[in-house]
Amino acid sequence: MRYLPHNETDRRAMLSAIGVQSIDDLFRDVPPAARLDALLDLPLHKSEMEVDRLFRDYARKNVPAAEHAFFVGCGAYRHHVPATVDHLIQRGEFLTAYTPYQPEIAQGTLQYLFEFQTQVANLLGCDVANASLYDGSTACGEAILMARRITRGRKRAILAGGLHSHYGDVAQTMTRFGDEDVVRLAPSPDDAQGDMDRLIAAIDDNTSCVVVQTPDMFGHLHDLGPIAEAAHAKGALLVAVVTEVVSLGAVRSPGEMGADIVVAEGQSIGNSLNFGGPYLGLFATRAKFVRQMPGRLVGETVDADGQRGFVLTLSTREQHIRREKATSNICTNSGLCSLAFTIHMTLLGEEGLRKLALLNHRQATRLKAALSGIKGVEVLNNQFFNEVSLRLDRPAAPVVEALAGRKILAGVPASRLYPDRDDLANILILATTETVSDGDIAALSDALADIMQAEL
Amino acid sequence: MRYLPHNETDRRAMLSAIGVQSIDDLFRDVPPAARLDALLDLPLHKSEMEVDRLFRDYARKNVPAAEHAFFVGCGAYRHHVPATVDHLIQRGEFLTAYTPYQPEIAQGTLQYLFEFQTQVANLLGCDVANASLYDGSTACGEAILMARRITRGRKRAILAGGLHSHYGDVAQTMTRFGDEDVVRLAPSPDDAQGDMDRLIAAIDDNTSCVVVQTPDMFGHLHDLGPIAEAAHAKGALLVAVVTEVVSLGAVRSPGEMGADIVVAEGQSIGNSLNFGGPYLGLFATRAKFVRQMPGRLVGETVDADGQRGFVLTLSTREQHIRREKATSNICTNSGLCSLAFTIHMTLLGEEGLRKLALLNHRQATRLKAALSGIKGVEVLNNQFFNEVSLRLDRPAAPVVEALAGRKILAGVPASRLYPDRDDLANILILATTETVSDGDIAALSDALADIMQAEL
Amino acid sequence: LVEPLIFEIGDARHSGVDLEDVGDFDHALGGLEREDRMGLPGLSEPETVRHYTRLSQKNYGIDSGFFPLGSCTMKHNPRINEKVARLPGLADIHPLQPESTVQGALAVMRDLAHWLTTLTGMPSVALSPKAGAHGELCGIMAIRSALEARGDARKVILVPESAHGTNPATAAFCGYQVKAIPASDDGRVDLAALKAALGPDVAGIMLTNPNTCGLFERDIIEIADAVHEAGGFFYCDGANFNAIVGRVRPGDLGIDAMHINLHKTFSTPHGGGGPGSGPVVFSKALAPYAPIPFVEEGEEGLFLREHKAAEGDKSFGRLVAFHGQMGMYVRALAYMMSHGADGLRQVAEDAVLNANYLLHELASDMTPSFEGPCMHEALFDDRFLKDTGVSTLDFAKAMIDEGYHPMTMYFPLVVHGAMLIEPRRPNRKIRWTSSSLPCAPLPKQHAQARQTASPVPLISHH
Amino acid sequence: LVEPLIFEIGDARHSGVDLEDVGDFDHALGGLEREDRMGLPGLSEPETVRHYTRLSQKNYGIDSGFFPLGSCTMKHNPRINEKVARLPGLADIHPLQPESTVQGALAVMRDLAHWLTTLTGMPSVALSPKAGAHGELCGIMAIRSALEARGDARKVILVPESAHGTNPATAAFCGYQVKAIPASDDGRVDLAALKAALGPDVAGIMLTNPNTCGLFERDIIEIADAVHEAGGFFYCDGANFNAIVGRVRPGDLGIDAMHINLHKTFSTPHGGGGPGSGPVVFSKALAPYAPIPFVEEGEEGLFLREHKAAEGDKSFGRLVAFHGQMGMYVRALAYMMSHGADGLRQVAEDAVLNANYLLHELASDMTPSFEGPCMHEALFDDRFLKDTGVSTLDFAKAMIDEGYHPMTMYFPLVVHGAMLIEPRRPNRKIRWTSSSLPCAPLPKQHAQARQTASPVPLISHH
Repeated sequence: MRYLPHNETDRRAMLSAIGVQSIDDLFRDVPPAARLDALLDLPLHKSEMEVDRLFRDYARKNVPAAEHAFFVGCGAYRHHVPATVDHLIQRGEFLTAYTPYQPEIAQGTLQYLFEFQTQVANLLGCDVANASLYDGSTACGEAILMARRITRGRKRAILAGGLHSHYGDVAQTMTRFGDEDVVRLAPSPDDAQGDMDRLIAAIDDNTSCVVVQTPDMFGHLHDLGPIAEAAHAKGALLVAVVTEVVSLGAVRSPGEMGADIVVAEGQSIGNSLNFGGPYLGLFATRAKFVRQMPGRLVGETVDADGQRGFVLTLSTREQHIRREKATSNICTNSGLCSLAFTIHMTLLGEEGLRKLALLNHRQATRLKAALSGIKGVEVLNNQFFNEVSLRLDRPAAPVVEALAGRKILAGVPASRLYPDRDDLANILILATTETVSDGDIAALSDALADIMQAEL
Repeated sequence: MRYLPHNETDRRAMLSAIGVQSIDDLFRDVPPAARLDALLDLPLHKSEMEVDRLFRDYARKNVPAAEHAFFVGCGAYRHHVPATVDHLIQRGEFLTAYTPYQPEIAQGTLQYLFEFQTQVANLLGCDVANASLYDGSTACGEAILMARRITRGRKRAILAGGLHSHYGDVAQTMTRFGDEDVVRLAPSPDDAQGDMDRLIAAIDDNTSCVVVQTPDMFGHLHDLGPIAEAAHAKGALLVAVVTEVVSLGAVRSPGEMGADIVVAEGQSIGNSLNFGGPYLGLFATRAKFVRQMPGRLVGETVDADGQRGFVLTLSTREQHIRREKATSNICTNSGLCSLAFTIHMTLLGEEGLRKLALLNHRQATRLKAALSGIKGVEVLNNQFFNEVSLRLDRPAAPVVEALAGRKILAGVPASRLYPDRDDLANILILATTETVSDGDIAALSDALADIMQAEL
Repeated sequence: LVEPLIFEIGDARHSGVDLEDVGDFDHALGGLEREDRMGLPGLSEPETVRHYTRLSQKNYGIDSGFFPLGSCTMKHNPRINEKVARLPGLADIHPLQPESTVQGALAVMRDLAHWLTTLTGMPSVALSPKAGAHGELCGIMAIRSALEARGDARKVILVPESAHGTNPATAAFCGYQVKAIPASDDGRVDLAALKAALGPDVAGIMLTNPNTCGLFERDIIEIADAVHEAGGFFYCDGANFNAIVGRVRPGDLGIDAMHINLHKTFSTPHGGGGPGSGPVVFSKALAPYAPIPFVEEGEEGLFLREHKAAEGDKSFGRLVAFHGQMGMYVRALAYMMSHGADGLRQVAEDAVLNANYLLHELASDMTPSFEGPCMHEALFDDRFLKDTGVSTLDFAKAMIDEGYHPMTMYFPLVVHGAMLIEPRRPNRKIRWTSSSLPCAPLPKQHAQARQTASPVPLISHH
Repeated sequence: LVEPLIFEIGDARHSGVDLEDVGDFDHALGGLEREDRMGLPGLSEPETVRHYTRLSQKNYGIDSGFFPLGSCTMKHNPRINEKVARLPGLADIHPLQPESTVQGALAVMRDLAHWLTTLTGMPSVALSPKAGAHGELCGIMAIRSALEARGDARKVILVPESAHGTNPATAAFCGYQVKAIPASDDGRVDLAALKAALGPDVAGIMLTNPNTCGLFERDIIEIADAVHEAGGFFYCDGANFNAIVGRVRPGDLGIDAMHINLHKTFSTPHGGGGPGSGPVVFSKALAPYAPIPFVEEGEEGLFLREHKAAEGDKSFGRLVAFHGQMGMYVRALAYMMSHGADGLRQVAEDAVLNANYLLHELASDMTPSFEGPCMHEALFDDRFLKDTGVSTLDFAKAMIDEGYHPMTMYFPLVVHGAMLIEPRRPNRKIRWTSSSLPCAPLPKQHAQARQTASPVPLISHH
């Protein structure tokens, strides 16, 4: 085995040094009934060449985004990631490092996490951010639990109808066994303002927080100011959710608009689609709430020689110190994904991010213009960033399948996310990023017009 | 521009510090007639995303080996290179390092070159090897010139008919303006022993060296012992050429068989096909000839603290010291390619190399067996490693084209290398490596049988 | 050498990317344009490469040298896994593409599930948990769901003293009270104390096996039987599965749920703290409560069950958006296929062999906490440091001074001044003796010296 | 820390690869089976990764920090270039595949040739030379071929004193005598001396421009005219083309042949000494003598002219097996496309701007050898070290002590104790002043100290 330094001669010598006859002697504490003597019914070891071939076979059975006109979004976005990013995160000193519990030999990890946290806080418009969570959906769940801890006694979180359906599902799961109550408003892609009005109307004295996504899962941008005001007036917190962080290069930050906790899916910066994971949960809040924040936090310090250094801080909230009294059970963060984020963000800088965001937005306006005239197609969005929703005159899912046959991956039919809601069956959600060319938009527009001409 | 740290503000500040008005002032030594004021007629700068897309377009217009049954060899071989190799050579400290003239900050490069040299010398069966040359063909040319320097007064190098035709061409070019005479014997794929006999017969007192490739370009393995004996008896040197170094895991080394200088194309270990380059010239010889050897040599030394270190040695042969009196004009070696070689060889080790070589050989024996029964096909080789030649009953080039249409890249028609030799028009040279599966061989055999059934 | 922060070297007016000119167009941002200064410095590409290269040089990883960390298996990270995980057909696909366009990805998930269930002898696996602690959450939620389904509102989870901190944190997260079970003198769960603690209010037990003292819980089948008899479930923390893979199937031990840290047992990169991946295998009793999504085989190929069926579906719901850590699935499966049934068993054997060899070789210089054989790691305590004026912490810092990553210190909590050493595949030529292993002679040579001198950084950069 | 040699840690019975079992079969090696011990140690994969990672840590490259080397442009190596060069469609193709299966590869060669001829204003380019010195060989061979074709057996090549060592070595390799031309007081070729040296036996001149003192040869057009008038050819060493790309076309200067180091001007990695790539552009007079192969456009697409045509073909033949350094062509072309006509011109301007800024800022602390403006590098000599007891070598070693790669020392030979500095795109925040540039204050602070103490290694590893 290429990964094992010992050969049989080495093993015999070591057994003999230990003073045992065979490896079985070292497993003697295993109850006899549970000892496996034979190999399990699985294939034997393979050469690297064979493994490479097998995975190319798997890959060949998928359609990579680059080979189609690609409009799929809904919480995960395809952006061009500079080759530099992937090169640097593969350096062994980053890739193979342990959790930075020993600061002397982890200053690289600790400093980039410190830089990452600052970037995230600035991007989201908050005072402080942690070193990342698993992904946006679990970060959203953690935010709801944190709001509950802050607003002691209040037991109800209200989720806007435009919150990504998976995020709503995850929030329900994460609060399932606590005493929190989660209220999910119904999605209303045709009525973005109504969604906000109903949300504001639902806030009461038992509300710990309201959870609002912007741009929401149908692509609508929301002004969080009025919601923050309404929530704060009732003593509740505003949790803002951003699933497309590139939008923050063009759109006012949730922190600036008054959100108390901002969570985001950070995948768009630095990370590939990866069929859904690993992704990157961003989590930021006000300074006064920092001790209630889940996850790791890196801080700056000075070593014995007066030199700047970085260390894990506020670990007293964490499970490895507090055990059952910890703020959350989270242990791992998304180390390498946050490294990819921080490198990509450093390459972009403020100027680059602004430009990237506008490119994304421009393509979405072009998409809207291209699709607006098609018979049987209504574009539902007036304020949007890089994603819009269509209401078709027929169910969206078969249309998407038909377009896939024409080398166009034309977004997500809402029925994929809400199979039980007949009112959403005709909704189709499409994203554009800088990777979507004008030619792609034209191809989609032509093909969609063609398909929609067919009788229902 | 993403690669340039300055923006316009920086540039203005620097110009002002220097005390000039504009950048043009710094180019004032350029004769006015030669100053370009406008941009040249070439495209403007492109984003990384666009560059990536353009190169994927180039790539799409080629047929990569992995997508066909692949039997092309003739001096460049497709082997599986472990992913580890490519990962390590891309580490910035290796990739972006300068020539190791400053040993204090180049011990990494110097130590791996030292290890590389020792591996090469051991593999080729010689006392000493250099730090690599451009490729096998130029190494062969340098060997001929070196033999000329060693055998002062002798002016004729005799090249065996089985020497790769490009190597013969390069030797002629490199000796074109010296007083060396190069005699090329005619290729004789049907008569490997005759080639050797004619070579031995041609040696005379004016012969500086004979140059013999094994396995030769038609796949024949040669016992170099009798040739070495004959050459040495006449005071000439034997230069051995190996274009497939994997063969040395199974076949006796040229050094052991009596060669005085051994050159090889090292691409097979650690390096991709790359459409012909960059490749890796291996060069090894007897200890007594070391001062006549071209290229760099790394040696071991001890620093002021008594610790082992590595330095460039024998630089007095080299152009940067000797200028017009240098042994050769070579400056660059194939640094990263030699690093890839040494890492791959370290992964293989003796045991791995032997096994790899036998796998290659086994597939060639299977290929011979599979093709031997086909009407109109004669396999010409009795002693071979991983490459064999066929004599077809018709020209080989159209057969190769026809097979390419069936997703089989069926080797090299000799006419590609010898367009003027009608006697070779029907010769087809096929290589097998560990990447050629039994299924590939069966596919070739079936398709070839099918094609050969057609009337001439 | 100090590397400045990006905020000190970059500024808003420099960038390391080139983008197409945007030109003028009508925005549709509804007046929500961002206008503040973001505080996001940019660097040119070469400056960026240099900054992060220099930061990396301040780190120490598996690739850098000897890494004897205990309690968290650190594995070689094969580069073929990194390579295949980046194939466009595996990395450049979206979780919500039509299922007909991702049959290969679904096949990876199906095949990974097959390997995991076969290796553990368990009927079912939920792939989606994002890390080990997330897997614990998944397991305990399934247990609570199963109990609630039968109308059983038990309130207590038993956790041994030696458990990882995530175990009690997870139990508390799911609304359980945590009750600690003491360790016996031989470093294992005190069976009598456990049995005494069991009762109608006990939802289950969370146990690590091999445990955090590096020992196999000899009584594990008896423990499982007792827990089941008392109406509870048996959760196993699979952090140390690497030590027994291919030699013991958790399913044969009576376990109901166990998470598997793909980075500990199946070589996905630790990455300085993630991303992880923590699939959970379930017994037949718990399988119906596992979270969605699942890959299933249909008439038109593989498909994803992404939603609870309308009626009678007992799944406790969705733990994460999308389908989990696909990038880690690919790497773990590549690792499994590379080893095969034979190689994986060999991995466990070599891990145990290494640890016992270390235990044996160091026994004369240090004080092992328990008698062997150990499994994949060996636990020492600080008795051998008595009266030397040197502490466990000094000892570990002295290892850093020697250029090695230190072992795990002060964990588990069941012995005094714990030093937990897991010999991750040592270089063959490093012998584990007091003359060449860095650990043993250090107290005399370094740690005492440190007490008078100021600490020196491990990795100096110039 | 010393890293042992692979021969000290590996042995013949260990390996870091897995291969299919070979099984028994009838060999056809004709009794030539290898039987000796090869002396090729193997290491497992993790040991191999660790060994070469640790070796890399003993190196210093562009990615590591400030790199002011003169005479050999060190460029940022963009990772997008590494990525596209590894696309299977570009890396996994064989040079002797049917041309119909490599149309994309041939298009890369065609397009690279177009960029190179357009940037240089020369009608033709031979891509195949494998490095700069190989390109020199190519150029001088073409010159000799052209002379021989007209029956002119000239014997002398003129080379300025300041030339790179490869220039005289190449001329000698092609059978020419080398005659040195002195430098004038302003660091350029002495025009009068040159004209005096010209005559019927002079085959040509080899000149670097900008020259190795970092100066543009003001008289270059006059030089070219004089050489041509005397019946010779003008070879230009293109090592410093980076300084003028997009602002000056060598073809407009009267040059007949020039090699272009793709790693100096077009960012292919230096790689610790290769692989290089040295295409040669030719004037109309020399183009017919250029070496095969060439890419040409035919009716069925692109094809390779791999052989001399039967008659009348003046090409001097083949320089290398196959078609040259394809991997480098891809990287260089990616670099060119990334910059475009505008970006490449900016590169030259920034290089010259940086060097003049440095020259200006250091002029008060050190002694510039010549008056400015310089081009891409600035030359200093050791006059400022007079009576300090410090030599140029001490000065450079002191830079190493400070954690920087030193400048080029003692080259060119035309000034005493030369220090040639090419400021490769510095970090913006490093100012070139005596208070922050490492060079200037060093003589006092370090170099003198070194004379009493023993040298310390730059990069210490623990």
